[in-house]
Amino acid sequence: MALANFQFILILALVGIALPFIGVGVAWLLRPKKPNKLKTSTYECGVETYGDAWSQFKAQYYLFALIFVIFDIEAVFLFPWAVAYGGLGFYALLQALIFIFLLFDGLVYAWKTDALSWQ
Amino acid sequence: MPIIPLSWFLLVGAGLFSIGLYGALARRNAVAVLMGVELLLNAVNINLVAFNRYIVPAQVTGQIFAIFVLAIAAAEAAVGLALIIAIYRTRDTVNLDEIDLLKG
Amino acid sequence: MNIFEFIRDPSQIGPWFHQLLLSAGMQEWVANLIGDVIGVLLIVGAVLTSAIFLIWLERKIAARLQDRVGPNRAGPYGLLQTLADIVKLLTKEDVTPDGADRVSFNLAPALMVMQIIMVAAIIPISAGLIGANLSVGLLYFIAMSGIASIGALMAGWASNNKYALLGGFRVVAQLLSYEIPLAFSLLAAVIWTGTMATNNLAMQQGELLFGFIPGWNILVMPFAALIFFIATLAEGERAPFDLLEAESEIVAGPNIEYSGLKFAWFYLQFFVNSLLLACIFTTVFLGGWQGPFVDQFPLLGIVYFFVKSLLVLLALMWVRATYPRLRIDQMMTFCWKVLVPVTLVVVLIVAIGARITPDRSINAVIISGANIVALLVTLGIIGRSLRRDVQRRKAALPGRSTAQV
Amino acid sequence: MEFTFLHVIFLAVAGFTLLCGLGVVVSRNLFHSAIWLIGAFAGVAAIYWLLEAEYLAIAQIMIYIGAIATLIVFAIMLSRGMMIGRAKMNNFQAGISAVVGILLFALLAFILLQVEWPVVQQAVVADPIPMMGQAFVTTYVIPFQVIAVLLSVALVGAIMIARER
Repeated sequence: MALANFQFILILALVGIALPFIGVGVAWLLRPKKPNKLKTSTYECGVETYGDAWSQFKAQYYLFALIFVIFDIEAVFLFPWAVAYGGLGFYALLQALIFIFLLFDGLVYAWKTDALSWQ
Repeated sequence: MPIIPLSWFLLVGAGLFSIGLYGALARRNAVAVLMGVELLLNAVNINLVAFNRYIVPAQVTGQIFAIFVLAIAAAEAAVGLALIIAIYRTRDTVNLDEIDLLKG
Repeated sequence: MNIFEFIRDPSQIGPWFHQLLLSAGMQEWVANLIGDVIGVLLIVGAVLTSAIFLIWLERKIAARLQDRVGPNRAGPYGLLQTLADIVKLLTKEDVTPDGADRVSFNLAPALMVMQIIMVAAIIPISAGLIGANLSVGLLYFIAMSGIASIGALMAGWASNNKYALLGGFRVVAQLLSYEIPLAFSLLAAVIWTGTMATNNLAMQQGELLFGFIPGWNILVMPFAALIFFIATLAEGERAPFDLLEAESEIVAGPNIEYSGLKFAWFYLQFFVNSLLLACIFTTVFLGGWQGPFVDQFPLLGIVYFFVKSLLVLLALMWVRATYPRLRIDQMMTFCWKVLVPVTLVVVLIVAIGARITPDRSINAVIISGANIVALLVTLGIIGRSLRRDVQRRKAALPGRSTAQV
Repeated sequence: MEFTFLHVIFLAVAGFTLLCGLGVVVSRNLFHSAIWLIGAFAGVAAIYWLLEAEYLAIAQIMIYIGAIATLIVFAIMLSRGMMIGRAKMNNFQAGISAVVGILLFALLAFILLQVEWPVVQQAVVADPIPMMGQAFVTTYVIPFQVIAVLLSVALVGAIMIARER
């Protein structure tokens, strides 16, 4: 079953990634191609572009990604637990409560240190 | 029934491990080294899951181990990259052979 | 197999076709491969055609809501407008800006399209009529939205444009943040139904509570459904969460340097993504294809499913056409300080509530009540903190009227 | 041994994974390294799926591509200029590392082709996800809670380190 699904998803992924390129290929046959210096310059609201864009950005974005990663892993652990939950005893609920509580702790810490507010 | 021989999976794991090792040892940039380490962990996970599938197919032990490795890899990446960002902020470089503060 | 059987239960067509290929003397794997390829092509075709219809629908409805007419020149009611747009986009010059990173610049739109096509595989439009009923269904859906955020980040970086990069950062910060409440409200539904596979989720909701109330998850956990709906607005990048394309601030988001068909792919992803999110909402909370007489006539499931999904989509459009845009700090604060803690509370309510009595119907009533209480408490807390905020600002700005605060 | 269509799929997936892995370590542009890395992660996810570990494959995509790769890309962008190919991407021990890598692979390949693995000809369990969920809160409950502690400590530590002061 898993392998049958795998073949389907694999074909889907390949078609999904190929389709945009096919579309762009068709458009390449149809469209005009006359680039010039002004056309291919970087857009910056009509002013001359200064430097390239690959400059430094705020660490704030990184902090949000960081908290996200931790919660994402929590989800990976909790989803199988949720599926099995119907057949498990009270003990399972207790363990999951402790698990969620421990991670809630991390969120509270982030809140208290102002990592969650956008500066 | 498994059709593909077990050793094929193990060979892929070994290949990925060697590539990751090269990346972790040879690169100067700290982020690139971290990417090499992630490849190493992935290679190990392939072996765990392959052994699970071929030797104890009635259990899920190997998969559970692999999930734990996944979680630890994520924690490692999060802290490691935070360190790299902090070092970059103070030292303005992420090249490991220039970060030698402990050498004094 | 006769035609009436098909009409009664369209999901029979897959196995029937497989048998047909086998009886024609094909090998098992060739038959499987052909079946899969046809299935994939059907999904891709459905995605592309639905996009054409959706873009027209959205423009028309948004126009009506804002007291305009909307597209009305090409074809009756402007129905051919999207086709005209496609022709235009196909024949537009495709400009790659100087200094762009060509590999990632071309890969980014492909990833965006790949995401919606992959997600479309797990939508059950009728009993058993589904691309692949994965046992990991909902988690697969969450995992795929990660691909979209990588695509947006790639587009932003590759363009070598400051607005694009800033837009990319913003959209990724938004998508990542709102993925947490999204995932955890789904977790609440999984705890209650005990399965992640999308078709089984819809099937489970066919149970009747007390013998007559449909066991849809929105009735059992209205608050979780509301959280999922809000997260849907953000994941679909719709107003009031459409910060990434804040025209007045960062021009248009990560796809600013894209033109021609590559831009069209971003556009397509936006519209189809909304439909898919509405479909997931329908499947998880509104009982999917469940409805009266669906057991006798599975074909009715398709009708029910699309009616429900389009209603959800209409709600999404309504919100989009009505509300103004949030500021980025408001948006992030709302996610992390309101939605995430509240979602964890809802998960706990559902987990505990599912265990209180051995009778599922009574548990459902308890969970539902606790959900509504939690919703009211949350609204109360938000209201109080907003009032305090306004008062603090009033105190900080003496001599000004509240209108300016 | 019979050569089936599944073998072809496996070889394609394995080749893709190793190619992407090589791309990660030889690419001069750090952002391109990250893109190759995403490809390698996807390839490993496909290998898990070929091993009929559907859940793990999705967890791999969710955590590695959705979360870790995003973190890495963010970190690359936060450190200005470090992704543009500078003069040297490798350090002085690159040559030795390459030799070590090739030797290690040869050794591992030699060993694992010699060993007679005790393979069990049996189908996998029909429904592994509830089994995993159950194992988390019974057999592996201590690692489960330790992971929770580890994650919250990692969160606190990383916030402390990365915060701008």
